[in-house]
Amino acid sequence: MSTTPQQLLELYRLMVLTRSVETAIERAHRAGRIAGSFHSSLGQESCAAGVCAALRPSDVVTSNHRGHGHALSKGVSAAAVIAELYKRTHGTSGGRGASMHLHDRASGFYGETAIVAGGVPWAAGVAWAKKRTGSDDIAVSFGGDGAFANGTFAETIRLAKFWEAPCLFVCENNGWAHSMPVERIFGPPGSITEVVRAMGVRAECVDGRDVAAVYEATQELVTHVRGGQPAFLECVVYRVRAHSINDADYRYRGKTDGADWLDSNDPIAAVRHKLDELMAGHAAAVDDDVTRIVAEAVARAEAGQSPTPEDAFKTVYASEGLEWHGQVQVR
Amino acid sequence: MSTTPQQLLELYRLMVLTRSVETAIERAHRAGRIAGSFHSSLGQESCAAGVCAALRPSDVVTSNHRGHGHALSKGVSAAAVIAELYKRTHGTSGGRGASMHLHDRASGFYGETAIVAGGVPWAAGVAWAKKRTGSDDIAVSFGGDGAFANGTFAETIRLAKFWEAPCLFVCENNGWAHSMPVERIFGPPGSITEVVRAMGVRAECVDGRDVAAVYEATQELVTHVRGGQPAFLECVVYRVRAHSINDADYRYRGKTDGADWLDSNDPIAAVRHKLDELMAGHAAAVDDDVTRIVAEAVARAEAGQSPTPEDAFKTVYASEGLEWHGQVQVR
Amino acid sequence: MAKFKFAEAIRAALDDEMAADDSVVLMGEEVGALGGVFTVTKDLIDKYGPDRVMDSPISEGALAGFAAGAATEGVRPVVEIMFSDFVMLAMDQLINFAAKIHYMSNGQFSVPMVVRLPGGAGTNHGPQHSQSLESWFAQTPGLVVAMPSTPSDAYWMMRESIRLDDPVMFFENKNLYFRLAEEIDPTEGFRGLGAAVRREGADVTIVSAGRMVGMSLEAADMLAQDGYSCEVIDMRYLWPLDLDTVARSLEKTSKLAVVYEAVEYGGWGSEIASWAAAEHFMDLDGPVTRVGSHRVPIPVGVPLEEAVVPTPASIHQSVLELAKY
Amino acid sequence: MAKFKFAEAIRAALDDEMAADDSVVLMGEEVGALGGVFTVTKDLIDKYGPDRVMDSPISEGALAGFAAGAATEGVRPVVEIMFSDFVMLAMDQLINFAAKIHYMSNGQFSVPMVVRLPGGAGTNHGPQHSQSLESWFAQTPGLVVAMPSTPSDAYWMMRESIRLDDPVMFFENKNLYFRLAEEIDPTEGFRGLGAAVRREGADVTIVSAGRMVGMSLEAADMLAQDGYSCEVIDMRYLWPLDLDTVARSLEKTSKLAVVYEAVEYGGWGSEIASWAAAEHFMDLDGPVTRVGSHRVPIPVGVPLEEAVVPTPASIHQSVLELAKY
Ligand SMILES: Cc1ncc(C[n+]2csc(CCOP(=O)(O)OP(=O)(O)O)c2C)c(N)n1
Ligand SMILES: Cc1ncc(C[n+]2csc(CCOP(=O)(O)OP(=O)(O)O)c2C)c(N)n1
Ligand SMILES: [Mg+2]
Ligand SMILES: [Mg+2]
Repeated sequence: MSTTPQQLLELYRLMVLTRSVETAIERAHRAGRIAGSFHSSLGQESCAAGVCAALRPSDVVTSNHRGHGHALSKGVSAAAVIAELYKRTHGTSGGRGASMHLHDRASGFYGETAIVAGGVPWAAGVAWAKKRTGSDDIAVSFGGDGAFANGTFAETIRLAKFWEAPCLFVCENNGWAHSMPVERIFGPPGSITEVVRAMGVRAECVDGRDVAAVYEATQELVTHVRGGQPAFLECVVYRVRAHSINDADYRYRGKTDGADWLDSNDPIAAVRHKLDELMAGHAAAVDDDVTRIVAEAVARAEAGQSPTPEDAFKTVYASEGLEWHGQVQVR
Repeated sequence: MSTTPQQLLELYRLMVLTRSVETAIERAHRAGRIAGSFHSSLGQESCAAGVCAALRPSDVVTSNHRGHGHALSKGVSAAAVIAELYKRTHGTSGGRGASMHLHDRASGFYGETAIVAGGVPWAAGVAWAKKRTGSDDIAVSFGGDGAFANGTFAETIRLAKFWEAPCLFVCENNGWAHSMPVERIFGPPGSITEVVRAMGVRAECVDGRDVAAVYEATQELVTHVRGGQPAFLECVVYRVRAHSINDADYRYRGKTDGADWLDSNDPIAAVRHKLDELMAGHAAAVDDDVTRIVAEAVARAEAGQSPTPEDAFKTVYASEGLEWHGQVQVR
Repeated sequence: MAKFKFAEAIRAALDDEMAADDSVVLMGEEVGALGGVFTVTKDLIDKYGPDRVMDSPISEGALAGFAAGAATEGVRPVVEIMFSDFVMLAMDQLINFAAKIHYMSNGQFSVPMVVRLPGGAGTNHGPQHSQSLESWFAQTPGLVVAMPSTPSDAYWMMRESIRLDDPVMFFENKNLYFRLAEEIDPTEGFRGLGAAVRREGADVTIVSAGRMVGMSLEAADMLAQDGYSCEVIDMRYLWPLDLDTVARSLEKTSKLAVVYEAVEYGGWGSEIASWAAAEHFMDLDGPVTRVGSHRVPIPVGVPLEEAVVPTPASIHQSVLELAKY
Repeated sequence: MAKFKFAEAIRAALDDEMAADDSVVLMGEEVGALGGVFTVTKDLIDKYGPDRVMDSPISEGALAGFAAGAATEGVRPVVEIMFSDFVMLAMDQLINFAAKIHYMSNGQFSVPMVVRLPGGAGTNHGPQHSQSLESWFAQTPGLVVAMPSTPSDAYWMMRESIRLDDPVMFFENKNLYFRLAEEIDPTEGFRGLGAAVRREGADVTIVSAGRMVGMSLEAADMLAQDGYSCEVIDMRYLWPLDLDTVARSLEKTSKLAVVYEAVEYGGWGSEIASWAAAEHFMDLDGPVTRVGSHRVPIPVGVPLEEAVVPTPASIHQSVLELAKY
């Protein structure tokens, strides 16, 4: 399967949207408009875009702490993402989750999780549940290289194979798990893929700088997964920013490492170049569109409402009769 | 390395000792002399014997729920093992642990654990601690095929590699994890070995019916491990008995499956045959010795003392001032 | 009417719910071919097939997350953790995910899942197979905690738990499985998350749950011999707590003893004790009494276990002191 | 004398113990090159090298077991669990192994290990990074639970914990790390597992620990304005509990309030409340008062968090009611 110019433009749009949203959030953070954590996917937008572009709206995605790109690429609106970071009631989670807690069922973006590898079994369970109803929808879990060190990841892959859950496990190998270089734990890129292959699960490794390659590799795996078996995709990217917005990454790597990498490897720049050759003007129009959408989203978030203290007590339970309670429910 | 007749005789002794002790425990159980669980290693004594014979007294072993053979082969006395199953004060754990809770530090048998894969990180930690004092002692963890499904196992292998813990991970693939056939989860024998190899750790798979082969394979790996790196050994055996003494295994396999397998694969019978050719009479003398030792051990256990209710409150804490306490310690 | 032992009653509940609702599935180690180490799921695989009675590898963590994940998509999994002690391998998925996802997602997802947790001492299984961990879960927002004491309750509470839209930690005491059989009237109906008064009395209110209810009733018999009449309340659920029923009883007795198998320190019984000492301070005519397990691991061997966990004798002794107060 | 913030005080304690004893090592995610996400282990890798300040992969379960295993062989590991919420992945190794191996082995092995657990709400980190899980561990036999409230205590209690021969769960409240600095007199000496009276008073005894001590002192200030004098006790250790100090205070005040950040239901404060309602039943002149967190997940955002966890205002309100009683 080769990527058409139109498809490439869409991949570009998803990447630019993510970069633009994350840049806006970063700016708001630095300006003191947002408190809490924030994990930027700058430079690795290609993985989220390439994978999600190969999915259907009714497919499901679970994500990790670095999930803005996954959410946006799966169709969550910039407004809802930005608003959640601002802790506004019109955010994806009513403003009560904020960073690492984006959830949007309607888009099939089931959600981020703040526990490394925490969302991996979720995807497998959803995939299996969907299959059991006769659907050929699939689920995709995004996790980092670091997540593969959590035993739950391997347990889940094995369980998905055993119970034939149509789940695609995406491992975003961005070179770092916070301050830990991935090579020290797993070896060179592709090593994790080898482990999963040895487990008898179809696994591929792709150069994440090339969004079209990610897209095409995913398409192939998705076909396999829709057939009723799990698969695994290692996507080799690089973490340009510090681990989180307040991370002192200069303590464990060169101050300009991220920027240097981006200079010569930016997946967006590469596509932009190609698009300008293929279909002049289109990419620039996308840029304009995105700029406008994000500016509006920020404005709405700035003007948005915050949840009230009472909201802290809502939706603790789903069952009738248990929905609301103080601390000890007295019948 | 090839096994000498004298070494083969020692391997034979360890296997016969284990079979004899377990047979005695089984008998006592059926006679109502022992209550609780009991997991027999009948038919797979070769793994414990072959591995432990390749170790030094100062090497350390951790084990699982099916650990009588590991304990006896590491040098724990039959008397202490049987007494513990009888819950006697002269048992390995003072009679307060019983089945699945054999511990004998003096023999380097650090102990069983009743949690599947629970003892795996223990061995790695001990191995690393020993190395850090300049010793080239190693530690060995015994676990089943089922244990490899617990994510802690893979986590520990990776940690041992990363921190260079001289630990040998032995996986006793006995065809079953309780009612689960190993092939359904992992594939044919050797599959687990492939996964560990893909993790970059030296891993071998050996036919456990051949105790000399186990011994030789272990010797080679032990040399590697003493050099300061972990290794892995899959030992392919078969679980002849039901999972535990009260297990209704007829519900998930043929009633005579175990006995049938033993008829044509008994690792003890094979060695016995060879020994009788090589050094007539020696094996029979070992048999007599073992029979006497076990009979004495049973008699001592039968006559032994049980812990008192007060003993239930002992050794909860090790620190001075905390050794004894009721339920809430008031200073 | 047919009689059911505790284990059989749970099986019947699973069977009836599976028959009624295709979205109910069983997952766990040995639940299929073997039928459960305590026979609770025996033969269900023959009736419902391996796609609904699913033997799992020994991966409690992934299993819990997988099941909870499936639950967010409308499946109603009943997960067996063979011994409740093994739940420690699943805490992250249960507490950080299953218990919180409804909240975190602002109500977009719910987890209608039951986790079956055979627990408690008294079966010679040793320190790693005998704990009573219910207090941890009773403290945890997002979870419901069930702890039946009789076959009928086990039946109805299991059916009710399966129908709740939240994760239920369902504690089954291993000692009860093969105790006396009881009739279950299928028309009797759901319990409704409330407590039950097992014995009426005027002098002391004894609150308990699970295996401790029977022991409390035995102690109440002994106290009757001593001339004291005890009201014995079975809480059934450790969350939500039906404190109204306890309050009504205290109005009569003005004396409270809480009996529970979990470690006494900060266990669920401490919640009821603390509540009474706050809300019924003026009404109490004697010290709030707790009888829980000592804060030591559970040893094996009957005499040692009995030294650690409550027994009819130790309950009797503590409550007698209170009654005499 | 030098002044130390809370985080610096812990670092100084680690440094001093590592200098004194080669068997003390640090293990955890980001403890080395980064120096800890809360800077607690900053620069220690430069001083002691990567063999003693060990960056770990994200494998909390194996890490806890590995460290505990090394401890049985004489190493004294201090393990950092970056946020205490992640300890759920290590429960099996901590509770089923580390806490029990001394008991199970009849005293043959001990686990001199400290597990550092940054916990608590108030930092905008959300439901999976803000829990107060100390009550679980305080209930668990085999564990010691430490919860310092001041830099000096953090320093001395850490040194003391490292020297204990049992596993210590060391809860550090994230809000305290960068609070006011305090002098640490290195000659002052070990705390000895006891509680501290932080403020003397005659009307009400307020018992608390960790971050709640400061809030209780603030509430006590407000109560002084109201004309009531509160004695504020800092428990320091949640196990063992120094109840003698509480008892002595109750002799004066006859009124008890327990303030804790953990979920109120069955939390460690319930233990003290229940104990008082039993052992000091006759001495109490008012309902036993608890101020704990509501049984809901911790949301993000200051106003929402403050609705869920105790605050000086909510403590003041509850204690005032008690004082007036
Ligand atoms: C169970 C758990 N352990 C530790 C953390 C802290 N933590 C958050 S992100 C992270 C690094 C994750 O690395 P990786 O999976 O490679 O994702 P990346 O940040 O590189 O995208 C760590 C250690 C956590 N959130 N959960
Ligand atoms: C964490 C955990 N889960 C489940 C069990 C129950 N259990 C005990 S042994 C066993 C099967 C173990 O299989 P394997 O590791 O292959 O060892 P084998 O019994 O075959 O020697 C199971 C499921 C347990 N003890 N611990
Ligand atoms: Mg990474
Ligand atoms: Mg096996």
